[in-house]
Amino acid sequence: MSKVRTVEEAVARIPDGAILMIGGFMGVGTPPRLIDELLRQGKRGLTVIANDTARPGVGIGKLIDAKAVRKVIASHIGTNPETQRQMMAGEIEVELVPQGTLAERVRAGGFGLGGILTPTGIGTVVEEGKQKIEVDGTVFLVETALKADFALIAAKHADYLGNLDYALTARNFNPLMAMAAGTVIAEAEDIVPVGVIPPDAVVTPNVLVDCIVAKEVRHG
Amino acid sequence: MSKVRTVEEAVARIPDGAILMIGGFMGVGTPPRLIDELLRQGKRGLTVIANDTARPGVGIGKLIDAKAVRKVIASHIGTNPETQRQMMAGEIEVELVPQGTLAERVRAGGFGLGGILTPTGIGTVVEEGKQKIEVDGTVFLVETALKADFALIAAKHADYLGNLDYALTARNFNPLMAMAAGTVIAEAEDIVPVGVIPPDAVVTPNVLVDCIVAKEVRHG
Amino acid sequence: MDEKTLIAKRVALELRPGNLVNLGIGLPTLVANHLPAGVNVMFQSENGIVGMSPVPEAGAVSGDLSDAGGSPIGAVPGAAAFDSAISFGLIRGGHLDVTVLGGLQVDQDGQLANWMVPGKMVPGMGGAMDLVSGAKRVIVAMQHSAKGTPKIVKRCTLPLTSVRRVDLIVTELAVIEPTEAGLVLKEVAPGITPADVLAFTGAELIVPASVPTMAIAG
Amino acid sequence: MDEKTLIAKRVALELRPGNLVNLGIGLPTLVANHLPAGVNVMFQSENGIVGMSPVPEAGAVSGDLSDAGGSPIGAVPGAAAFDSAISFGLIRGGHLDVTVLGGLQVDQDGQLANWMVPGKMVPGMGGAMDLVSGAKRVIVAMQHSAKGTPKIVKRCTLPLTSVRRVDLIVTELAVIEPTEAGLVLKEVAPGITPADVLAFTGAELIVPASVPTMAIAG
Repeated sequence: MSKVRTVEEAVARIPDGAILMIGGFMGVGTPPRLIDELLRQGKRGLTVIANDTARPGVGIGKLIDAKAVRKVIASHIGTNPETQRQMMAGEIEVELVPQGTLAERVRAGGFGLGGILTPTGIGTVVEEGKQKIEVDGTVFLVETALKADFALIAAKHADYLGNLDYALTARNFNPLMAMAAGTVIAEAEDIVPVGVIPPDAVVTPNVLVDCIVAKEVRHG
Repeated sequence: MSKVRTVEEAVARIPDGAILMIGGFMGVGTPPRLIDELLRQGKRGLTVIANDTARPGVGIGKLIDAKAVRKVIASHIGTNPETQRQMMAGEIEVELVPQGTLAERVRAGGFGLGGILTPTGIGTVVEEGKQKIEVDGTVFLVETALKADFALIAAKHADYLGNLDYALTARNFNPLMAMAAGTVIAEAEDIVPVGVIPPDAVVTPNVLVDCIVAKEVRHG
Repeated sequence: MDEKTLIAKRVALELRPGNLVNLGIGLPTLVANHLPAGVNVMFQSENGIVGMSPVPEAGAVSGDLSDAGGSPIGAVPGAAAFDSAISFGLIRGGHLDVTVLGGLQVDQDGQLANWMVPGKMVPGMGGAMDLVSGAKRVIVAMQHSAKGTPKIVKRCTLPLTSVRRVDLIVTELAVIEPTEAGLVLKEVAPGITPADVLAFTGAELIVPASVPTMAIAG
Repeated sequence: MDEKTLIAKRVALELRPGNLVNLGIGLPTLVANHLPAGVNVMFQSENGIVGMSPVPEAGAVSGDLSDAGGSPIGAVPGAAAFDSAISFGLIRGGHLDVTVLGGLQVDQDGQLANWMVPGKMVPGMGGAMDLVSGAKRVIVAMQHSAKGTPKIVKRCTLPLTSVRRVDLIVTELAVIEPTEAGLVLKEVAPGITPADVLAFTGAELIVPASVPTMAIAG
């Protein structure tokens, strides 16, 4: 059965209050049509796991502007004053995670690991409430896996089976998140026939992708 | 300064007793000229971290045949009766590691992690002597990072900066090992000018590779 | 039909369209030859590919494309290649729908031993521990007994592969489902009675009043 | 020459041919403009590329290629792109030779605080904690004081970025090396005396008998 759905159908699967992983880094590699459709359908109470909240009016920043987000797990919100304002006002919950640790926690969720041992954060506020463990005389922080209900992925190409590739720095968290969510919705710049993406160029294997957003119909 | 060296020069850096990670899976993706040169230079007392020891006369099996190996850390030795014979005779030490755990332990070594938490091996002989840790009610085994003195890598293409790509199932442990060793020696089927491997097709970034084995000179 | 073919054909019926499937070396590999018509599944080879297929024709092989035993394979259109960490990420992360593995012993708790015989055979676990711990569904495909010695036993005497309860056991005599209550006899092979199965089984079996005869693919 | 340029030029002298270097946002970014002739380094942007470069000419940008601030960049021949896990694997795995970061405070133990001011500014640590914990060499490039308040202090009052001792502090007044014995004044800026540096420093400095004047690149 084809995995292609309209953007309306794809986003309609996402209930209010869902936990979303959203790819992108300052908006680069964030799926634009999925973001706009979340807004159009008026989703509320979302938890967003992402590197950052970009800027007002950009990428995940649009969800913040619309107050669609209840909680953010991110490495950085400094570029979005509206996220900071909502956090200070107690309107939104923010969990800050070192960027490398965030990448590994998402990866661990997708790879069936309970977590990873890292020196990052030891001796800082990041270690508060977390287990520590000693290995060969070095103390590491135990950082646990993150999973999500949905991953919203921006790819360069998708084929009709769901194989994905990415372009340059728009790759960022996308392939990690595509492993770590119950349902993976991918928006690609182009959808190509099966076999067009060579096996070695596939970054996200088809079996991980549940839904490919249909291309917009354009005339002229 | 160019990273290209003759196979003799590249292998001459490896002392007897060194800890080597060697790419490959049943010989596919194992660097053939580096293996042969290790034999020709008569290395002894090596520790080899690899998925398997292939078969007698094939890939890492050649090092076993020559009794160049003191210790093997691998997921599988069943296809090589000579490895089993040496193990039973106490001539070689063998540490068996579940294949997924081996991949993650090598990766952890290269990624600066102390280790990872996995359910694989819980309740089996694999857990003997290892720490366990509970996360959200589930008990995980702590599997620690592996590192090596040298990684011997088989690539499809190298460029002259050291960027590498791989072909199909010959990729296997190679990119993981290229992150996890002090010195990385890469043998490629072909060496191409810088810029020929597109940035998105590079699997092992140039900065990881210390030494590229020069192509054989052929005539006719 | 020989016993291995019977087992492979019955296991094939467990696969669903769209499944990602990993077949162990040996008997489980035969399952690929008996897929019911219309059931398209993706086969993974744990050395780094989703979309493995038989070599399409004599001579059409690549030195860079092999199965977990090192033998040449083909690839379907839409295949994807990746490193060993991603390969086991698929297995351990719950993305693998079905693994079919051979067995040395399965016990009353549904726990499998299939990777070593102490003092005799220490091949290493390869990917077996990861597959059993991580796959959504674990099917053990094996002969019911070894030279008359039952392989389905009260408690495994061989080292366990995982403490996870496997989901189904398919032998040339029966289909058995390990459950919380114990091993349930679900089907018997054509011409075999529940009493026959019990005679070759070293563990207690829960035998329903009526046990259907095994369906067989193709 | 303004203070920031002075700092950037001095930091540039720390880079060696073949180094993999990560420059933080703001002042550290300027270092790329002052590489000594013949020193080829690879710049990493932690959002996923090794081999970033300035945009080569007006209009030659791609929506898929940006720096960690989201601004368009270029790529040198031989650049490599990868996901965030690999990017931080390079940083955390000891593969990054040098990171140059801004600072809010550095203390007598060489510990850095540079990611938040409680109650005022909580931007998040981004990659800073990973960079300081993982890079082979950490250089803090910052102005010596903030509106007259010393940024080099006995003990950080702001939340630490890492407990790791940074390797070098470069300001518009001085080059200071944190060591096990304490902060050592290594160089002073042109026209600046050790006494001047001490006047603007909130921590003890070890001042050798002779302190050379800062060298400056290009």
